[in-house]
Amino acid sequence: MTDDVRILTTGLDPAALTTELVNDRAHSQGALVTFVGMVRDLSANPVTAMQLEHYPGMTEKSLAAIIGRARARWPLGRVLIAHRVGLLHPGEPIVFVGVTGGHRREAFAACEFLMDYLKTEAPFWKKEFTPDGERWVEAKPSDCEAAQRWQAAQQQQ
Amino acid sequence: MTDDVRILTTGLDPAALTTELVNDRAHSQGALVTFVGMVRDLSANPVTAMQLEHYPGMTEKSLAAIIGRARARWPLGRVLIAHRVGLLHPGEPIVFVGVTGGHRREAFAACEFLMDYLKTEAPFWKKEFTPDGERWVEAKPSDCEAAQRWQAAQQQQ
Amino acid sequence: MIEVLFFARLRETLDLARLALELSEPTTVGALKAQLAARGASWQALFAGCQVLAAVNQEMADDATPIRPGDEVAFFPPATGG
Amino acid sequence: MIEVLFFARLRETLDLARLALELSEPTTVGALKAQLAARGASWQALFAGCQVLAAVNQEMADDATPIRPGDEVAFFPPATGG
Repeated sequence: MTDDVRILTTGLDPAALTTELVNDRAHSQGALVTFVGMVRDLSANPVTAMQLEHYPGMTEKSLAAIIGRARARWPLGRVLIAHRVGLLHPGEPIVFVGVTGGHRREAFAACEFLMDYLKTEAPFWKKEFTPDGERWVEAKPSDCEAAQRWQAAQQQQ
Repeated sequence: MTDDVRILTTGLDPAALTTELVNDRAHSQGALVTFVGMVRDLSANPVTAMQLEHYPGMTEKSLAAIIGRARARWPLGRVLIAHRVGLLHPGEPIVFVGVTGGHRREAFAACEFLMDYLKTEAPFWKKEFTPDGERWVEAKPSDCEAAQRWQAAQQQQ
Repeated sequence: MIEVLFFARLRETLDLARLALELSEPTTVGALKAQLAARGASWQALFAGCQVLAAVNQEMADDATPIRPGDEVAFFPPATGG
Repeated sequence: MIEVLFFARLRETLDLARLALELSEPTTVGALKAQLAARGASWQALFAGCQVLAAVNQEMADDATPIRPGDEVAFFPPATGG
């Protein structure tokens, strides 16, 4: 099966990636689950722009390792992860994760698993620009807890 | 919030629906989860075509009721369900469910919930055409169990 | 009068998509199923099984659900969409 | 020689993206952190906290992870991508 990890400095197009997975005749599957994370556009907390920094080289390795762990847990068809780096604006897509599978249950589980681990283990860092200045986004404990949830589920198996 | 239920006799385009949800400025949200169900293309079990029958009127009502139940459980942005009826061929999309939310956890849960209930409660029926003849697809017990899983979770709350 | 609709495998087996029935007084889904089962062998086979679901006025119904004149009743197999 | 990389808030606070260090014999991530913390006040503040993660040759590391000549070591805050 083909795994795709794409780090993009511009033009993350969820529609085009969805079409690529839907039309993939080589790995024809019945179910596709996608996740798109976007820069939030909250009037109460205006973020005018966001800078995405990453660790080139380690980013690709860590995402490939996360995909490997998902494949070890569930039978999957295609897995495609695309992540923006550089300057982003409110409403723009930051990340796309798409998973195809024979059944929806594993496609949903794998897509959520990939997002949980991507958020905690892949070396990306967000800086927000606001009218009051710029600030590095702090990691949320809930993201760490989300990744730990899967480890607990694994130990129970 | 806008709910969309679309029963289509042709042209279910997951990419266009994804774009519609990503670009929805009125309900700007940080997370989008989509599910696409497609006609499987298995060489071991060749299905040359599929006929989707439904119960016009009840279909729309039951999908609106399912969306109402999802909204009662999770805070959601947009919910969009599109379902094909009529003649389909292998690889073609049958159903699209898209959910936006402020956080990925509820968007994933709601999207899976909607699919579980759609499969058991919305009045659609599939007939498969194969080289050996035609056959109505039988409901799987696992689809019923999947819907019951959410009821058990609700009772535990 | 009530209108009775059949879908999918039921429609094909009975070769019938809809049926208008006289209804002089309120009945129930269960009573209507018994009445339909008495129409012949293919009806009997369909309505004796537990694989026939019913809706009254486009809401899921069970055997105890009342049917009143003017109602739309539908019979169909378990859903297989999605 | 080893190459030490800094990312995000660390890179900005130290105003330094990379640093080449002499390494005559193998060390560990923990020992390197102690050595860097001794370079000044801003280094001390960063490396004394528990919010600095480390990678050696682009794999996540902890204080016990060995560092050998030629390795690429990186320090950065917890990830906030996705």
